[in-house]
Amino acid sequence: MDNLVILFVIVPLGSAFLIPIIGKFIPHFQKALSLLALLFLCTLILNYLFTGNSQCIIYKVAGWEAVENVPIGIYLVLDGLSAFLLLIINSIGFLVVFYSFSYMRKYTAENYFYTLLCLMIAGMNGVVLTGDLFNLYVFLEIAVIASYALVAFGIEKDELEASFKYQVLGGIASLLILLGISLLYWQTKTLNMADISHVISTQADSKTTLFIQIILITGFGIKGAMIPFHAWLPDAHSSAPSPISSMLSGVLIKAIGIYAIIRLFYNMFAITYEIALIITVIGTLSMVIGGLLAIGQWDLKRLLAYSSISQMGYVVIGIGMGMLILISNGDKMVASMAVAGGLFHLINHAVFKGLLFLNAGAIEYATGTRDLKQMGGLAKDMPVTSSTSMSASMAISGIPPFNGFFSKLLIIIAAIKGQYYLLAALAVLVSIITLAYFLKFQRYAFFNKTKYTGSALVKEVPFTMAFSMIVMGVLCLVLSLLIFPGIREIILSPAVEVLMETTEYSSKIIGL
Amino acid sequence: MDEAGYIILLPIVVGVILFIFPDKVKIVKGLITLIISLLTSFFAIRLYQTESTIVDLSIFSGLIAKDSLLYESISGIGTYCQLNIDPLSQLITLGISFFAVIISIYSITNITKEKKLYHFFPFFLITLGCAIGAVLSDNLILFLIFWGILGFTLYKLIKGYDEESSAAAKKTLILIGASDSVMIIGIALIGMIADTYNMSELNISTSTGIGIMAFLTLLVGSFTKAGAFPFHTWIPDYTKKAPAPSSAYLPASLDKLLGIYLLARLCTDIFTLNQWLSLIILTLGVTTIIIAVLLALIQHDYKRLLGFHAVSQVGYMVVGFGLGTPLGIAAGLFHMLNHALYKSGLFLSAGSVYQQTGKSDLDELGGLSKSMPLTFIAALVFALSISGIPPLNGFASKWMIYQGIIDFGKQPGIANQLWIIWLALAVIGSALTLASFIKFITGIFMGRRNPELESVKEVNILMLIPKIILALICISFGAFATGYFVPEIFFPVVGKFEFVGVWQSSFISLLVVLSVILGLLIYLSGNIKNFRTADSFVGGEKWEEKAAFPVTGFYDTIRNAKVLKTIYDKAEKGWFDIYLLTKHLVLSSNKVLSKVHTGVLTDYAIWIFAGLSIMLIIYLSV
Amino acid sequence: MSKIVKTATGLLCGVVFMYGLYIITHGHLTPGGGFAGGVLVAGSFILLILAYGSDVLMLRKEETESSVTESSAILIVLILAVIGMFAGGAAFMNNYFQFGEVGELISAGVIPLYNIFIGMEVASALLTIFLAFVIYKKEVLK
Amino acid sequence: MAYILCFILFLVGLYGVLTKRNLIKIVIGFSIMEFSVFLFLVMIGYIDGAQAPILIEGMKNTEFVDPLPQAMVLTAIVIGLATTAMLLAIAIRIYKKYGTFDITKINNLRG
Repeated sequence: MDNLVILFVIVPLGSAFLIPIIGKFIPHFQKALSLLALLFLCTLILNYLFTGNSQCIIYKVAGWEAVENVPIGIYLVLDGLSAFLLLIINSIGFLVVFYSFSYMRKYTAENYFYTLLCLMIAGMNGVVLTGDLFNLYVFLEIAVIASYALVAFGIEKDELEASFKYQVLGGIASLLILLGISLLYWQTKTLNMADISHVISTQADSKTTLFIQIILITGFGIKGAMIPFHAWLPDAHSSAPSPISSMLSGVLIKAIGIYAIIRLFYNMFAITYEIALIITVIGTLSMVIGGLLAIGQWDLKRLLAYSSISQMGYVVIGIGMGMLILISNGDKMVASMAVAGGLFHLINHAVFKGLLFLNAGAIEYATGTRDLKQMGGLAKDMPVTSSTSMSASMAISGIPPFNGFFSKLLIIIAAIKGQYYLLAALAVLVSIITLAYFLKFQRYAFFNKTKYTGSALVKEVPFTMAFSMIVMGVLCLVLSLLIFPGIREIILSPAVEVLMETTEYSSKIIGL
Repeated sequence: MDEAGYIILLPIVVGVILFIFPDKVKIVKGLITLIISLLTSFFAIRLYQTESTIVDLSIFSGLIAKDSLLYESISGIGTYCQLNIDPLSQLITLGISFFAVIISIYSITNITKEKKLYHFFPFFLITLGCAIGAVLSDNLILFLIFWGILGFTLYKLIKGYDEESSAAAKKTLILIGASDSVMIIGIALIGMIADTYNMSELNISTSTGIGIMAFLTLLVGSFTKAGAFPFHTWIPDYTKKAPAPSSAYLPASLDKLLGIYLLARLCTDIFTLNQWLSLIILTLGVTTIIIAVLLALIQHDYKRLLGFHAVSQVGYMVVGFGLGTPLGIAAGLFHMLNHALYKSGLFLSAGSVYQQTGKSDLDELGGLSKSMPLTFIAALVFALSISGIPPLNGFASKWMIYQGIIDFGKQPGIANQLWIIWLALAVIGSALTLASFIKFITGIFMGRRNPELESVKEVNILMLIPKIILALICISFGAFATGYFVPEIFFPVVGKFEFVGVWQSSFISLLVVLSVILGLLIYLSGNIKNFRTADSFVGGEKWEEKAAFPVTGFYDTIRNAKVLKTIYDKAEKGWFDIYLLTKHLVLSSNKVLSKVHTGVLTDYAIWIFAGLSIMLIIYLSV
Repeated sequence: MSKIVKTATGLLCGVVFMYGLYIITHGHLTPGGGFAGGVLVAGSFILLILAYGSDVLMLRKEETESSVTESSAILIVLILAVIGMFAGGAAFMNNYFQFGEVGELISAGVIPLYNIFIGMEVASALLTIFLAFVIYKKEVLK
Repeated sequence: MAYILCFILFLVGLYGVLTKRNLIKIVIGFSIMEFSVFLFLVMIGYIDGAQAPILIEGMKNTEFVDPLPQAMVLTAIVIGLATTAMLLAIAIRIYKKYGTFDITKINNLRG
């Protein structure tokens, strides 16, 4: 397994560059290759989760060994948290590729689509695996540049505008991240995250560290679309082709935004009260304002995009609350419950928001519109889309027995037990608002009277699209098992443990 | 204790399997549903006879292969998720399975006519299993899961084929889902105070702020499910547009049983109430009675009218629990059972009328008593029962509530001092109920028959049986209330108590029956049958032959009375609807926020740097 | 373009090209390397196209070729890196060749090879970008 | 001192991004910001009087400037190049579709 860690980057990267060469000569090569690559990665990560006993694998690229406990090469670290994210990225990626087979038929240049998709996945896999800060930046840029291009894939007015805004704001984010990294390097003379953590804990210049932390939070906050850094998200996510929206909303903002925040502020920096407070406040703002913004939207994909901001708020609240409780020496069980709730909501959100964007794509595919006012009565004509979107909507609104309920339950219970009553109340309020706008979606799209013209032409989407949606719809139900004892030890608990041990991450890696 | 496992799992599993069946074989699905409901009742009776215990959830793990992951997790969870089998839950389980049987008989033929409602029977069975699961579960989180699924099935049991019905479905699930979310807070608070989620181990005092918050948030859940003020507004909308079996099944019977069950648990097991909370509950109870009944009076749509009554009657149960005495609680529970009986009967009758005529407006109906005699008689029994006419069951339970209030007034306390207000308002509510049911009965069954309705026939036997059973139970519950049913059913639940005042239901019933027979004899023997025939005049002009007096016209006087008119107008605009008020608030804040997003890149960049500088200024300057 | 420009470019671009190659091949000895050299190589091609011009069809062909070159070059880099997993220290990007003498041209193991292919990749990538812009200008804007 | 100049350069770029309405000028401003960060990055590794980090025969002074920031800045420049190319490509396509470079008029997506 040790040597296989690097495959998470090599395989999608290799596929990305093989596709434009060979895809020209062999039809359907691009689809087969990207599908197989992601299937392989899925089995790899599942194999690790079920047999690896969640041990931490450290892979030293180019075989550079540490000199006197100072790491000099790039380290790839596969631990519980990385594995958790890898599972999300590759499995959602697999389903999205499957879905794209039929959906992308209307676009030309399919080769480039799969190339960019593979590049994006390679970048994200790299981000969650790497233990080196600058390497993280490089992989992050690979992922986002691919996503810039994918957002503009339709090259119509809206797509281009969205892509431009996304690029400028995303570029600012990258700059801030680079600035933060260079400041950190200036301070610690090392790039390895474990080593930085070790060095920073010994030399205490809290003001500079705080400055760096704020810069990094802003940078990753933009990437993760936290309010007030969110403005690019609704444009970009609603303009991209639907499978890509599903990738962006379901995976990208988590892998390069939330994951980085979690990893850096739990495992690299020592947790401080100020940062914990910032993260919690930003999460709360995102949750509330995102929800309020989503409810008035009539463009289906825009509604879903704003809802992503709001749901990411839940995740960040869980994470921030965990930090707050840890720093105030609260009950460690409560802290781990908050973090588990956040991470659980993260995987749940990947599934149901991914599915909802695929549903939106299916509706657009069948009726040619994204405007809720022009839909209606689709439940009869599109039973698969209707029932899967019902499953996803109920999951995201926190209706039992779907998975979203359990993650919200964990977050709220943790908030109450940590005595953050206001947060709990807001989480409940936003949960109600979420329910309201998803019922609005259900009502205008699938119920009501039929409004679209040429109703006889509307029919269910082709098999490959339906298959992905069904799998994800079932996952919405099945993932609620993740919270059960016995099953939670496989996927969820290792990830939570990594965060609960905070800076032990560094001693594990540099071997002190 | 295997029954407890089967009774929950059997309907859910079969319900899920029924999804696979195509919609064309609705009758087969209906029959399977009936069989499962009967089996559930059988288990429920067996369960009723057992001793009260607490069962580990690991009884489920017997169904799963030993080596699997699921086995491990189920038995792991089983240690802290338990089922509580005590007289209260046994009673409610029995009631739920009984109504499931009654309504599944009715739906077999009725629901096949509802073309656009898919998957009625699967969701029916899932509802059954989850309702029983909610009642039996001892662990609050397990309870919440089952409780939440019920909201979802409620949403799926109404068909959203047009604007109004889909809006009603949306409103229903938003209110129910909102209350479920609020309950999470209450449950979390309980977990924080008591460090356990098992109802049977809880006894929380409501002297602290946190305790009160926990109680109030859970009360929201109970009130929304049962449909008490101010969370009642989904019920009239739902009943107006949902098919009759759905209305009879959930809002009329199951949701009442569950909501009141939760209220009973809250008031008796989980919390000890202080008198201020009593006062709040009593106020809400009487407000529910009066507001809902006033709104019911002016309705022209009989399904909506029944919906408002489904709200108004909850007020009595809430009052009963607000009293907090064993007599009051027993009265509340008794009224809950009675209400479920006659209200589901009323919805089934309304459904029969709707199926045969296709009209839901009282103005367009009339004179159906001759074409649908059995439905008429059943509906009459239910209507008299809900209006509290002795010797029917509605009277018996209302009488117990009045007794409870009087008894309650004897103790010291703020709420107790105001006993006369509670009593007066409850009685007024009952009178107004009678008034509106006169309208219901007259509007549908009496008066001049609408010429379009000449060809209307009685419904088939499968739709009659449930109503007749319900009517018979209504009568017998009323006749033998004090003598047999109340001691037999409710003493195990709330403990022994004394009735205040004198009331012998069997004796009175005998008197009533005798007087009715006497009246009939006089009517048949004497010459009262003769009456004068003459032309009718209105204002000196001869009245047209075909003209009809729609019964609703009489009630418009109330609607147009001075003070009431403004209130009614406001009510129709949704001023008292908590759902609409919140909706306006949220949408207006959305408009403001939407305007801020101008779509100009520069603004967005400014936000980012503003956010960054705010953070820097706050932390680096201090 | 005038004849002076054309002649001067013809003379110059060869020098630029050779200089680019020099920088690429001496990447492990002097400042610079694959990227810097690749930019120079691409610059020489761009100079030629600017000076002599080309029709759209030709440009399209060149664009396809250069993008294929780009992909192949990066694939070769990847393969070179993967070979490291099976040779020497058995790690990705492992330097598995003989290191040789410090300061010699043939030294530093596999790094010169990386430099060469990265130079190829950068050159063709820049050329592709340039060609894409030119084609877009010629086809769409006019 | 040099660091302050970097910061001023950053502010110049920021001014361009925040106040200019022309797409191309925004891209230029963005690039200026980018390069101020690169400049900062490469200055971190500078040590007064140290040599370039290249092994040459017969070296006496063994103190090098830090080579890592140089490698980082090279990589960052490559990434910056890609971003700028993408930005410009999108910008000219926007000009084709909207017929304007004015950013305030390119606001189809709002609310």
